[in-house]
Amino acid sequence: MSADRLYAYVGAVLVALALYAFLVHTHVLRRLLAFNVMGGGTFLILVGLAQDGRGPDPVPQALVLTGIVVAVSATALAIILLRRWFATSQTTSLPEDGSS
Amino acid sequence: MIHLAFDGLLGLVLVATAAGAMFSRDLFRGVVLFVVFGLLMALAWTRLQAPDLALAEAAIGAGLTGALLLDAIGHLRRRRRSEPDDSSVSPDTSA
Amino acid sequence: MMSELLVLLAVAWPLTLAATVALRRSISATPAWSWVVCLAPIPALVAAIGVPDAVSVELPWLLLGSRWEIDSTRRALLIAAALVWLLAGWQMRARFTHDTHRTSLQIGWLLALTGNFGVMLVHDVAGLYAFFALMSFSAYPLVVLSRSAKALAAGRVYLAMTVLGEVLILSGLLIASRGLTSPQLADLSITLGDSPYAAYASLCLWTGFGVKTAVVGLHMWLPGAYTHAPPPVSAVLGGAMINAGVLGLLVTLPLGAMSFTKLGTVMIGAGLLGAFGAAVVGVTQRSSATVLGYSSISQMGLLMIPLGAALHTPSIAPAAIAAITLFAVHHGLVKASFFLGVDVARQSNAVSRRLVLVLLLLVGASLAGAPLTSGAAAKLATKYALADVATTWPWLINALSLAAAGTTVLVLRAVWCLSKEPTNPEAAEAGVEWPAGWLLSLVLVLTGVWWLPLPEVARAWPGASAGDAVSLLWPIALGVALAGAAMWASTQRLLPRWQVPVGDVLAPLSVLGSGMHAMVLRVAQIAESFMPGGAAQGNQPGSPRTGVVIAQTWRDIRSRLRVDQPGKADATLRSVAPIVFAALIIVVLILL
Amino acid sequence: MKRRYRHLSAGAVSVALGAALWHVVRVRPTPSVSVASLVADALPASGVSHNVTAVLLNFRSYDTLLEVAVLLAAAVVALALRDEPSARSPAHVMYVALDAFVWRLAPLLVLVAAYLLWAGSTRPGGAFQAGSVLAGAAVLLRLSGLKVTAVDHRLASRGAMTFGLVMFLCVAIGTLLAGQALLEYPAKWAGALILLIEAALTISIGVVLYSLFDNAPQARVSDRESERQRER
Amino acid sequence: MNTFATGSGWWLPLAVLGSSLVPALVIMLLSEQRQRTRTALNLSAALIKLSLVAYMTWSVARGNSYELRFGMLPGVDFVLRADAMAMLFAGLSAVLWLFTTIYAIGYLEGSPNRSRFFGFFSLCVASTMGIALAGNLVTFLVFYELLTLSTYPLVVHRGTPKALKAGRTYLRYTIGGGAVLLTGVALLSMIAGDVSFADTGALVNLIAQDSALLRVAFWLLIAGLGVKAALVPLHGWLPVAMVAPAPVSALLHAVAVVKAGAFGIVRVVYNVYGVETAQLLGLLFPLAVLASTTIVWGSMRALFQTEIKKRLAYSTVSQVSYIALGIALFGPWGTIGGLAHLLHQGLMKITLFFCAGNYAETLGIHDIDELDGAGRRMPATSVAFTIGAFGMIGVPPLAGFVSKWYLGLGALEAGMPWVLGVLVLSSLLNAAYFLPIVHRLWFRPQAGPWPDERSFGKHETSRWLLMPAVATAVFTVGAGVLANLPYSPLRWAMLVSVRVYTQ
Amino acid sequence: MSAQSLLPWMLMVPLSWATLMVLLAQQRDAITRVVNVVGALVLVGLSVALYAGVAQEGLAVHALGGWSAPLGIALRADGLAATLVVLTAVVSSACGLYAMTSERAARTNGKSAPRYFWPLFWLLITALNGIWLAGDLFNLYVGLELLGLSAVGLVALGGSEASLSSALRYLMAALLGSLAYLLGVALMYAAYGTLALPELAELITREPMTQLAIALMTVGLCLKTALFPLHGWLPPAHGVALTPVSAMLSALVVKGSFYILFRLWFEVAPDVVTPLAAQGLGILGAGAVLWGGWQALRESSLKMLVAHSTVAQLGYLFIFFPLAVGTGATAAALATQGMLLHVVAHALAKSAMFLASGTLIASVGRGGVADLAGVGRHMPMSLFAFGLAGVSLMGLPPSGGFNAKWLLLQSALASGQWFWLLVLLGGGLLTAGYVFRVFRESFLESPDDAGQFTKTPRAYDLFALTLAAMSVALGLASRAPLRFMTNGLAVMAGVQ
Repeated sequence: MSADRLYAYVGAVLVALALYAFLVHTHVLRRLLAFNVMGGGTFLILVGLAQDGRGPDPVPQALVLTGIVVAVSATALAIILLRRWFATSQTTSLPEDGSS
Repeated sequence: MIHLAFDGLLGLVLVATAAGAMFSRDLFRGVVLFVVFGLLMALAWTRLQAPDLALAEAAIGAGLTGALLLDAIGHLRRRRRSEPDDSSVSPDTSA
Repeated sequence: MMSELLVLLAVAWPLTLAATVALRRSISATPAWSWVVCLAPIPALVAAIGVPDAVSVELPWLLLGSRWEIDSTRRALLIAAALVWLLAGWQMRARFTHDTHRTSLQIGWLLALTGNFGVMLVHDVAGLYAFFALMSFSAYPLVVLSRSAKALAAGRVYLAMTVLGEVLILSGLLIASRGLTSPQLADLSITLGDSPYAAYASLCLWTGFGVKTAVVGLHMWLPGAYTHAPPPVSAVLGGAMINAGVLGLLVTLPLGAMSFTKLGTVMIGAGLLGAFGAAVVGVTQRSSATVLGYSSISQMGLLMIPLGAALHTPSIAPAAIAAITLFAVHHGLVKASFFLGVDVARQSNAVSRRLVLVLLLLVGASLAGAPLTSGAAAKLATKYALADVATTWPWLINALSLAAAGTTVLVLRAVWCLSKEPTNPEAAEAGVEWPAGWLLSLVLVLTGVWWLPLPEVARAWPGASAGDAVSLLWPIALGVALAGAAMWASTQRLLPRWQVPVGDVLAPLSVLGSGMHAMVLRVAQIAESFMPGGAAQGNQPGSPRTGVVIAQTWRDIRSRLRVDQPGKADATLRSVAPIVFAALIIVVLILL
Repeated sequence: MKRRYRHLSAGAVSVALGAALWHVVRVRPTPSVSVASLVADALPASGVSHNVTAVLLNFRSYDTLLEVAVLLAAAVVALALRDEPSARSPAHVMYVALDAFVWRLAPLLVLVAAYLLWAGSTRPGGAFQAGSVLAGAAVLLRLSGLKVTAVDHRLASRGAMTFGLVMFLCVAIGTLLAGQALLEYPAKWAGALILLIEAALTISIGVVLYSLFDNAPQARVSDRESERQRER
Repeated sequence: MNTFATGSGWWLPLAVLGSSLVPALVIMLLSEQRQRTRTALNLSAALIKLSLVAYMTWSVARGNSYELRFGMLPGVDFVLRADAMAMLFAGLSAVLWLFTTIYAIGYLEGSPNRSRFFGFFSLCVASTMGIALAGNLVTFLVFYELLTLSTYPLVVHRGTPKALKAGRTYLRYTIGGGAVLLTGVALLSMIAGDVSFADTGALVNLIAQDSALLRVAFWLLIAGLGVKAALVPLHGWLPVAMVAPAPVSALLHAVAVVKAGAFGIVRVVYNVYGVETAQLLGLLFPLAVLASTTIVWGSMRALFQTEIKKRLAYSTVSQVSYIALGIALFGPWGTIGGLAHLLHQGLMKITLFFCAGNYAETLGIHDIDELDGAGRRMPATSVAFTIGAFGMIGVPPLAGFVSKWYLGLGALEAGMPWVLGVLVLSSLLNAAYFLPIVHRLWFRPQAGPWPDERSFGKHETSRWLLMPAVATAVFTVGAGVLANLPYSPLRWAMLVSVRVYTQ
Repeated sequence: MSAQSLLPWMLMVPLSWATLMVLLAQQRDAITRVVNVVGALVLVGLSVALYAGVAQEGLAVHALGGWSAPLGIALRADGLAATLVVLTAVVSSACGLYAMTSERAARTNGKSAPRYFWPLFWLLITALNGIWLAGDLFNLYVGLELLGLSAVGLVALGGSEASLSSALRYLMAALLGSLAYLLGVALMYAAYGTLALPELAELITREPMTQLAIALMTVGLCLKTALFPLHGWLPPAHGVALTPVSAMLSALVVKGSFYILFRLWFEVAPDVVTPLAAQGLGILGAGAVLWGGWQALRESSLKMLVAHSTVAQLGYLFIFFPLAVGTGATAAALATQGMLLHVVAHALAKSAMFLASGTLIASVGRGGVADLAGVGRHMPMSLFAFGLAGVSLMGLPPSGGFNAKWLLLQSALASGQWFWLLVLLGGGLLTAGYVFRVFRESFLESPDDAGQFTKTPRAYDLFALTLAAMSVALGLASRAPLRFMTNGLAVMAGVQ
């Protein structure tokens, strides 16, 4: 087994784990952590699988780079929203409404 | 072989830190673990021959995200009233 | 051209007058106008006398295509009708001007008159039906002229039965016209010839027009209406409009074309039942007008006999038609004269009243068929016409004669009642106006048979045998004897002072119908509760459960069967309901 | 009860996903197309010698353009949700001990950033890394309580935030106006243009990332006081 | 199939539609105060439409027809076509619209929301015109639903909770019916494609293979149309919708809504299935039973109503089914009767509603027992009402008689003599619930002061209110008395009936 | 210009305007307004030009950077994409103008309008156009993210506490959805080594990895399209946002992810998807139709009602799947036409409805459905626009909504799937229920008269009416647009 494939496996585990975390947590920060871990796992799968047995591939790497930036933007945005929300509601979880 | 062992170990640690980051009771500890996770990811990227990603992960994933989260945590923790623990189920994203 | 115009004018003129009153109500109060109304039948009279047989007016744009024409039957009936309307109108003149409800009286009068003449002129199906309806419905304001509770009640029954008659006629005409391409009456019996429903058509037509001619079973409206309407109105009802019904029968039934043994027999039976039954019920009545009403039922029963016989045996149809025409004209004039006399008597003081009563006896004699009267002519003509069926029903002619005894009793009873009736004090004090109309009618009744353009059989009298005279006289004698006996018995208080309610079968029907009404109401409620959105639309707040409703219904019906008390519901509706019910039964019978 | 249900279902979904992923990683097919070789072939014409940078700023520059737009979107929202000056608490001092260290580190980080940017065209490194290092330096300074220029509503701030995108757009539209495909650099200018874009992006990314940090809403003064009272 | 059909005069149907659609939009935009403009617009639109329709009718009688067609959906065309059948309904609507407009102008004087009212009013008529001129089922459906929508604001116009509740009921029925109709149309389209209305039907070729589906589609269509045509048991909305202003009731009952349903049934039977196909499929007999049930049921219910408008409403339930009945009687006489009744009932019922509105507006009378003696106070109105009532009963020589006559002939011709019984029963019931009203009008003394009297000087009521009632009453008489004149409703119905039978 | 050369401008223009708007954010009103109006005009003009170009030339492909796929990224515009570009331009222009009017109204009333609305607005358009025209899986991901973040930002601009929580909730859903999608992209790249859609379509085969990739992408996109039961984020987000934002979100944004899903299922991987999965999606869609309708019926706030309506209407889009997968060519073609028409008609109608609702709320001052009593008399035009939009949503003729439903019905009949027929009809009835609920309240003549209604700019109604009228007009002439939209789609291949 190549290292690439191994990291892909790691990515798979990370994704599953993070998904669980994302689903069970209500604290927004914890969810963001889960999101970032999931993102990491996804990136590992992307690069790992693409490079598996074929050597380095700049394309997935570039994609991941983009993905990282997007992830940080999203995380920052979420944190900003959370802090604003927290300032008015004093809670870190989202309110339950009857709609779902 | 040694590389593979290292990779395996790194993989395990990655998973462990990630789990710790996500499931630690203390959020602050979780964020710190997340920063560690980010650094380990950077390491993983180097193992995957992706130095660009390693750099980016270190700077952005671990550094910046960590800083953002830490700042937020400080902010939230100072202000926390009674943190509703996970028993208050919120369906949010309906996921 | 002139003739055509006259024919049209006979109908158009009164119609125009009616429209004039409707548009300018103020005109109705002027005395001069009452003359105009009174003389409205003149064009019809002129047309009836002056227009030759061949004249026919085609009006293809009217209704489903209309044709107007005068033939001999129609001429006789039209003349009689026009005369009756004219004389009765004369008698009504004061009412035309002074009655509280003069507008509706005048309009009703003129429209009924229009309809009556129209019926006697048209030759097409739709026209006949239309004019007949116009006449029937327009007579309603005349019946309820006094607006008294009883008059209104009688009016309701009249109206309900009229509606029933209308739909029966419609059904009959429809069945008869099945597949008919031409709307002419003359073709009706031709199409009927090959129709599987011919008997039904005839039955419907008979019962339909039979409402107007008070066929037994459908007669319940008549006594009440005659009683509570002003006598001149009763005169036109019983003298002119009734003949529209007779004409309707004559022109729509396939007389001479087909043989309906069953129906003919039924008609004869009904006629006999009417003739005798009405006499029996009639003598128990206390109002002269009621008695006269029953007399009309009785007379019409007699008239049904040749009609039924003609349906039974087509060969006698021409003679029967002539006899019926004669009979109708006679009866119309006599009955009208009688009613006008009643009117005069009621308005007279005690002295002049006796004179009136005597004169009325004279009229009564004609009604009973005393020799040398129109009644005798009519009766003889009937007997001649029935000669051919004597083999089937040998007793029929004797029965006819016997009926005259009943008539005599009724006449005497009517005069007796009239003599006992209180005078109208105001009218009596004012002194009766010169009753020109009535006197003219007397003249007409006593002499008309000699010069009116009647069927040939009317002139059969001079050639009548002595046997005929006897057959005419013995029933009268019998009647007088019966009446005398009854009078004696009543002075000895041997007879129960018992009176059949006016309209006889009406009372039990009302009770029954009221129950039906309740039931229908409840059934409707129950059904509605099953309908989607039912709860939202019911009158009652909330929609009770079905079981509750059924229980209520039962209680309701029981209580109504006991006493017919007015409830909260629309009273008019309630009193119409029994008639609707009766109608339903008849319809069902017909359909079976 | 409900919680347990939630955990169970989440667990089931996650395990299923994990297993499925594991499976497909195990049985993965080998792709017939290799873009990597295409990149290698086209690298000489890209204007840069580092393949990742070539992909990012030439072959798939459109992705990068949109990515910068994503960044801008986040920054704009942050800016929009920025506290009003009156509501902002003074920069709080948390990690005083870092102060001296940071003060020395910051210039170094700027240097590193410059290097990364410059290196990007030939070896690992580039605008994103450089920008984030810049931002990291600013964040560090901020965390240590030093006053760093706020990235607020001023035109200068907004200009700095959009600078990279403006440059990128200028080049993009320039290529269009020149009758080329979008972002199709003229062969001669490719390297220079990429560097230009990268330089501008570095600044912008640095500013934007810092602004995301800087613009995070602060506790309101009044809130905080009431909070204190409640704590007592 | 795709492009505008460019036969000459293709713009005529469009113009007819536009003559109320455009005013509708303009009126809605007008401010509430522009009463004169609005009135002028309303009346001129009605007159323009009337003349257009008159011209088209004249031309169609001479064998022409106008068609406008363009692609609306893949496989479905939008078709407006003026054929004889269309003109039957269009003519009625055009004539009655004029009167209703006049009436509505008088009726709503001084009340709020008039722009909205007249806007939707015109829209309603535009939909009705569309229904009349629709050349295929989908186009029909389009306008059918549009009618639902444009009448809703009219039904709830008063804005009272009661009106809104009625509106809700109305919608429940009509939208539900619309859905069923849609299903039917969709099903039929699947079987037969885009079905254009044809004189003798369009489905005869499909009987062999799809008869079961055709039957299902037929009943779906009838159920959908039956809601508007108020076939029992789908009639519940009609009496409730009586809370609407009188001109709306007049419109609902005489011109637009119920007629749309009835006309739809006509179209389905004659121009979609073809009357002979329908007969072959055995669809007509159940339809006749359904219609008969409705006739009797509606009359029964009418008997027990104490409100004038409610009684009239149930009477409508009953009377409209005469149309369906006539259609269900296989044979030209039934057709003539049914189609003629489509027009006649409109004339008569609109007269009655106008009069009911007059009583309500002038004297404040809503209940039947308040009518005592109203004939003396409002003779012209009462005469009109009497004519209408007698017409409904079927008394000659009024319009109702003519249709009843042909229905009766049709029943016998179709070998369904029991229908005659239904007609008789219905006539009796009609008389039973109308004659008491007439009696009260004329023969009862006034019981007390009128509930809410308004004075109109020496006139009995506003001329705007009186004129239409009298005019339609005159038409009612005319349609009966002059039934045999060319262009009379009867003659037009005959013209149509000639075309729907193959031999 | 040819369609091909127009393509990049569809992105460059909104992106430039977004940048410009960041720079102009603090400028005077008038300048912003002029720039925005010019931008809207340019956008509409270019979109129409693109439409015309595609209509003339057929599929337009623009290889970005001169590098053809799979190395580079291509922009592609077929009829469908071009139509959606025009739709975006039209709807967003109307919403933008509405926003501009309301900004002005707010300023004159001394209230402040949200800052930085315009950059996000233009970024949203950029993202939308990026998605419509994308020819690359990863590019679509970036587009989705841009779409999500700018939409979240716009929601957050609502300013209320609820808008923050809704935005956050929306963001969470969007992130999870994007990640699922990205995971799918990763697997696809791993399996085929390319991300370009046309190449993928040729290479793709049915194997576990592909199936998982499609499944993941589908789940992610469904989450972003708020398919029941993953719809919980949508009503609050669409319900609390600024009116023009709600309009754009419901009209366009949710369609973005759905569009990708459609392309994926029917252009990229038609052989991978199974009828069973399609049935599953259809059932969820049916659930959405019924549940969303039911919720809307019970909803007490007007905008939330409309938002729930969006959930329900999106359900119709998913009913398309079981009608088009595994059924005959005719049924599939009909379903595709119906679905596409529904996308367009719903976009127009829903945006109109939101704009009208916003106007009503602005006039009443409160957002409850019950607060509308008496508004009928004062705001007839808004209500009319609401009604017109409602017509289309209810699927009553004549309207685009009706035509769409008709086609879906026909497809259900043609494929013998009666069940969907009931859902379609039931959904229509529910829609009628909640639309007329609004009318019922509005027509109520309240005893306390007038005075309590604020006057709103008349232009509001103009925009809402225009959109609603377009939605209705679409019903009279949908054949040509449909033919254009479906031209070249693989799913239509069996028919055209």
